[in-house]
Amino acid sequence: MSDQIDVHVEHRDAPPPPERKHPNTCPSCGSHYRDDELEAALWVCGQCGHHFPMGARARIDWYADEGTFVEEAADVRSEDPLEFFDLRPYAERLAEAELNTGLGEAAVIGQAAIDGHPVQLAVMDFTFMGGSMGSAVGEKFSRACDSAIERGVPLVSVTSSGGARMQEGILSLMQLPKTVCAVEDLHDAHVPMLTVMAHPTTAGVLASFASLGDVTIAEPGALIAFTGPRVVQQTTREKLPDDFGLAEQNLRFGHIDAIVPRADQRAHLVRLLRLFA
Amino acid sequence: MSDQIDVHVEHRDAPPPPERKHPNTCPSCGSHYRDDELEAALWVCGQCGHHFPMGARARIDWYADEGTFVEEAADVRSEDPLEFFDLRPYAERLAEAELNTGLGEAAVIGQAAIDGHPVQLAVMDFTFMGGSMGSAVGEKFSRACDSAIERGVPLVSVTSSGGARMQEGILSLMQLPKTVCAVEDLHDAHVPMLTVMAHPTTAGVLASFASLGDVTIAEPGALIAFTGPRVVQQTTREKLPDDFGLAEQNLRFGHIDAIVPRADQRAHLVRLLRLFA
Amino acid sequence: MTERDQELNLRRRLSGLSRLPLLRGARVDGEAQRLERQLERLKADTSDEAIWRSVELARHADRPYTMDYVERLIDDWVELHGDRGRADDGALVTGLGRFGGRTIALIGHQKGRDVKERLDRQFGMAYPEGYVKAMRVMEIAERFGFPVVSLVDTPGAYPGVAAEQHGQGGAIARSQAEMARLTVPTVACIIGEGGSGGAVAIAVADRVLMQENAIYSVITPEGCAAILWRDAGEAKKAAAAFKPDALHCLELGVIDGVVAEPAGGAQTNHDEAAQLLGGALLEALEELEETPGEELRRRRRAKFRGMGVYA
Amino acid sequence: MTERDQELNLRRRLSGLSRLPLLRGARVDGEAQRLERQLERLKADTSDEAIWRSVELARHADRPYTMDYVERLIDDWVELHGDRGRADDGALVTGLGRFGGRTIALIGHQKGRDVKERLDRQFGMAYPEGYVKAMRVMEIAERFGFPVVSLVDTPGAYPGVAAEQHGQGGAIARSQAEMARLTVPTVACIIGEGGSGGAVAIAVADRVLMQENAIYSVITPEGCAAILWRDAGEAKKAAAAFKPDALHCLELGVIDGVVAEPAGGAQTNHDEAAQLLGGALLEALEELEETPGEELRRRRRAKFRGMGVYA
Ligand SMILES: [Zn+2]
Ligand SMILES: [Zn+2]
Repeated sequence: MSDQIDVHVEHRDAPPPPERKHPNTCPSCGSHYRDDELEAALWVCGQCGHHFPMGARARIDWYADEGTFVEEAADVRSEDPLEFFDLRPYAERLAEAELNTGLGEAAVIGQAAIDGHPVQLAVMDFTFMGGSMGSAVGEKFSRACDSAIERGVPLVSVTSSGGARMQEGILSLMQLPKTVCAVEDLHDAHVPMLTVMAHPTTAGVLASFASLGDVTIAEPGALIAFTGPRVVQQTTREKLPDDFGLAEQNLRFGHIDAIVPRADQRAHLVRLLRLFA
Repeated sequence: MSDQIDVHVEHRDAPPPPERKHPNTCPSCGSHYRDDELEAALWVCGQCGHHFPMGARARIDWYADEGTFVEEAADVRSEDPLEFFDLRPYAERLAEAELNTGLGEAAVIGQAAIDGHPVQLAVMDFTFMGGSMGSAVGEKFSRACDSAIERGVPLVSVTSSGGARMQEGILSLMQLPKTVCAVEDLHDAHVPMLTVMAHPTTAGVLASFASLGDVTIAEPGALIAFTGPRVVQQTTREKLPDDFGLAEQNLRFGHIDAIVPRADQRAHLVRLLRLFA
Repeated sequence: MTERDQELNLRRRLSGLSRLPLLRGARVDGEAQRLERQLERLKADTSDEAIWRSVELARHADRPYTMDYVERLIDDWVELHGDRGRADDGALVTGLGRFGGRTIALIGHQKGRDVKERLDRQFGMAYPEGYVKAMRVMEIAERFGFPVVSLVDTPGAYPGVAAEQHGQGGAIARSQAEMARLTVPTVACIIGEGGSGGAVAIAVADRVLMQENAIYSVITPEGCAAILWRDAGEAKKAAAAFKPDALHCLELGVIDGVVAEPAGGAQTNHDEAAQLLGGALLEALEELEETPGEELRRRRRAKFRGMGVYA
Repeated sequence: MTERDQELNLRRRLSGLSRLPLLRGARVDGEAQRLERQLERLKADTSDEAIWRSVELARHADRPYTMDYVERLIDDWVELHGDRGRADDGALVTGLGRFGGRTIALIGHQKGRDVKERLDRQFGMAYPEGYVKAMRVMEIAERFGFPVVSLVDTPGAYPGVAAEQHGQGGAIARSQAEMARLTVPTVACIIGEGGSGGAVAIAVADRVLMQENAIYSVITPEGCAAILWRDAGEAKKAAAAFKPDALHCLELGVIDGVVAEPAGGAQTNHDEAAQLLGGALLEALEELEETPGEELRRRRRAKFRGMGVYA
C-alpha cells in the first residue's frame, strides 16, 4: 500500500550507520573527504557531483546573509499523544534525535536576508528522524507561513523528508492538510513561496506543502516521490525505470521547474527574489 | 499541420453525396429507411444503433417542449469580408447552403423549455457548410450566452462542426476566442452550460466553446477530435487506434462526462436541469 | 473495571480534549455539545481487540461502498467522468445528485465488488487523474454553490510507476488545497479505510465524520508493523499502537463525529447503514448551510491548522 | 498606380475599418490614433506577391525565435518547466524575467534552431501539456500581478495520437479561457507563424501585435490549397485568398498593431529585430498598466467578442 512509503523511505534513505561506512564516503564514486573538505564544498562530492545531505543549519548558513538569521519557534517540541511504543518508545527516539542532531525538531524556521532580500526560511533536516513530519514540524512550517505573511516577505522552503511521522499516528497525517491550509493562507496574501527539494522529498511532505510552491527547484539526484521505488516494486511488481522518482525524472515529467546544483542555488534564489520583489 | 483539420474534416465527414448512396442508408449495417421511419426513430438506425446526423430544427423539436421554442438572431447572416474565391465564390456557397438547408447559418439559437425548465438553446447543424464556424455562428453562439445570462437560465449547446470556416480567413479563427469569452461571461454569471457533442465536433469548435461546458455528453460514435484521423495519419504516419477520436475513446481518456444515446438525451438533460435549477 | 469506572474514565478522556490545541478557540460553535453527544458512543469498547475489529470490519468484503450509498441516498444521480486530460479513474467516483432536497457534488472512492470491478477500480486506489477529476467537480460545486460530500474508502493512493510519473504527490497536495479554497459547505465521511494521503486528499472538510467501524490512518497496520516491528504479522500490535479507529480519532480531535452502524457492522444491513449515514450527513450539511461561505472557509482552515499536539 | 493614388486607396481602406463591428464602441481608447500611426505602414505593398513574401519570411530558417528575443530583451530570466502533471513541453517556453524594469511572465512557442532541437521541440507544435504549462504560469502571473507577454510562433498545435488522447482541443480552449480571466495586462505578438488554434491559445491578449512579416491564419496555405484547390502546390493562390499577412490582419481588426522588422526581414538582424519588438511590447505594456485589472478584462473580452463580420 502506498502509505507504507512514509517510513520505508525514512529507513531506506537514511544515511548508512557510521559503523558500516564512513558518512564522508561518496556513495556514487567512493571518494573520501575530511569533514572540513566536505563542508567547504557544500557537501558536494568534488569528483562526481554527488550531493551529500546538508543539515538545516548548514543550509541556512549557506543561503542567508551572514548574521541575518533569527530563528523562530525554536522551542516547539513534539509530544507523544499516543504514548507510542514499538521496539522503543517514541519519547526516547525524540530525545536521542535531539541529542544527536542538536536540533529540537526536523525543521528550522526563522527570518533572514538573502543578498539583502528579506525572506522567511523553513528548512527541513533529514538527520532528525528522517525528516519526518509530526505535529511540531507541521506547526513550525505553518508559523513560517504566518511570519512570511505578517512581514510580507517570500517564504523559502527547503524539504528533505521521508514523509509523515508514523509515531504520531493520525495526527501526523493531519499535518498534510494543516500545512496545505497554511500555504493557502500564503497564496491568498499574495506572498511567494520558493521551494527547494533536497533528497529525499517523499510521501506526506511531497503530498502537501512541498508541492505547492510557486517555483520549485530540486537538487540533482534527489528522490522525489510519493511512493518510493522499493514499495512500488514490492506492491506492483513493475519494472522500474532507472531514474525512477529521481529529480531528473520529475523534471522530464513536468513536476518541477529546474534542477539546480547546490553551488548555484543561492544565485538562483536571489534571481527569483529579485523577480518576486 | 494540425490546422488543416478544419476543412479536411468538413469534407471527409460530410454526408456522402446523394448520387453515390441514399442518405437514409445506414453506413454501419446497410439498413434502408424511409424518411418518416428515420424521423420517428430520431435518426437512429433501429438495427445497429448508428446515429445519423440530426438537423438543428429536428433536434430542437425533440428537446424542447412543444411550442416553447422562440428563435433568436434568426436574421444574422455571414458576410464575405475577404471576397473569398477558391473554385467557387464563398458568397455562392453561402447562398446554396441556405437554399439546401432552409437555415440562415450553421447554428440556430433561441429560448425554449425542456420538461418545463426554461433554457437557452444553441444548436449547430452540420448540413450547413459542414457546421463550420464563421463570424455568424460565433455571433449567434455569443448572443445565446448573453440571452442565457439575461434570463438566468441554463444554456444547452449542441455541437456538430468540422471546425472554423476557412473562407472567412483569420476572422473564423477569431471566433474561437470570441466564443470562449462569451462562455467566460456565462461562467462569471454562474449560469450553467450543458453541452451535447454530436458527430463531428472537431477542430476550432472543439478548441473553443464546445470544451467549456460544465457537463458534457456525447452521442455514440461521434468523432470528437482537434485533429481528425486522416490528418494525424498523414502528418505523423502513426498507427491509429481503432476508435481514434471517437466518443468512446474520449470517454476513456477523460474528456467527456458520458455517452448518451439520442433516445435518452432528453431525460438526461432534464435530470441535469433539475440539478442545476 | 465497573461500568461506572469506565464512564468516569471516558469523561476524563473527553475533558482531556480541551488540552488539545484544536479546542483552543479554533473550533466552530456547538463543538462542545457535539462532543457531549459523542460521550455515549465513547462508552464503547476501546480495547486493542476492539481496534482490530474495526480494522477487519472497515475492510470487510461485504461492507457498503460509495455506490451503495449513492443508490440509497441520492436522487437524480449523474456521474461525471474524467479529468479532462488523460483518464477517467474508476477508483474515485464523482457526480451530482439531489440529497435532502438540495443538489450536492459527491466524491467517493469505490473499491469494486467483484474481481473484475476491483481490478477496473484498482481496489479503490486512485491515480493522480482521480484527484484531478475530483478537483474539477469541486470547481463546479464552487461555481454553483453545491455542497461537497466526500466518502473516503481507500487503502491509499495507487503506488505505481505511472501514478508517480503523473504526479501523485502533487495531485494529492492540490486536491487538499482546492478543498481549502472552497466556500461551499463540505462534509467528508470515512466509510471504510481512510488510508494516508490518498484519503485526506478528499477529506479537508468542514465536518469530517467516521463510521463506527471505519479506520483512518497514516499507514496500514501491516505497513507499520513491517517497518517498526520488522514483521507484517504484527499488524494487530501496530494498530493498537497507532489507534486508527473512530473513537481514538474523535478523541484526538481529528474528526468531528462518529456515525453509527447497524449492530455487527455496516455490512450486515446496507439499507440501515445508508439511513444512518444519510442522517448524519444531512445534519452536518444543514448546520453548515447557516454559515456564510467565506466564514466556512476561514473556520475550515483554522480547524486543520489547529490539529496536532506539540509543546 | 501613383504613390498618391496608393495613399488615397489606403486611406479609404483605413476608414473602411470603421464599418467593422469591432470598431463600434468595443475598442479601447486611443485606438483611432494607433491606427492612424499605422497608416504609414499601410502604404506598404499588399499585393499577392507581398503576402507570399511574408509567408516565406515568417518561416525563414534564420528568423529569430522566442529564445532569441528572451536573450536580448529579458533580464534575470528564469525558465519554468512542466505542467505539474505529465510532461515538460519544449515547444512552448514559459518563464519569468525582468523587462523594462518590471517582472513579466513570458510564454512563447520555440521551434528549435538545429535538427536535434527541432525534434525535441516538435517544430514548435505544442502538446496539450504545453498549454497546461502556460496556464500554470498565467496563474502565477495573476497571483503576483505580473503582466503576461506571449510570443506566438507555431505552425499549429501538435497533430498526433497522444496529443489527441491527452485532450488537445480542450487544452486550447481552456488556455484561451484562462487568458480571458486574467486581470493583469497581456500583450501577444505573432513573431513568425501564427497557426490556427495552437496560436490563438496564447494570444487572447489586451494587445495583439504582429511583426511585419509574420502570418496569422486559420489554416496553412498548403492545407487550404490542398482542400479548396485540391492541390497543395496552389499554396500561393490560397494565401492570396485568405490573406494571413500582418497588414490584412490589421485591416480586419484582428490585431492592434504591426511591429516593424529590419529591412529585408527579422532574420537579417536579430539585434535590431529584438530592439524593435522590445519597444513595441514596452509601449503596449506601459499603456495597459494605467488601466485597472477588472477593466482590462472587461475590455479584453469586449474586444474579442466584437470580432467578426456579419450582417
Ligand atoms: Zn562522488
Ligand atoms: Zn445500422
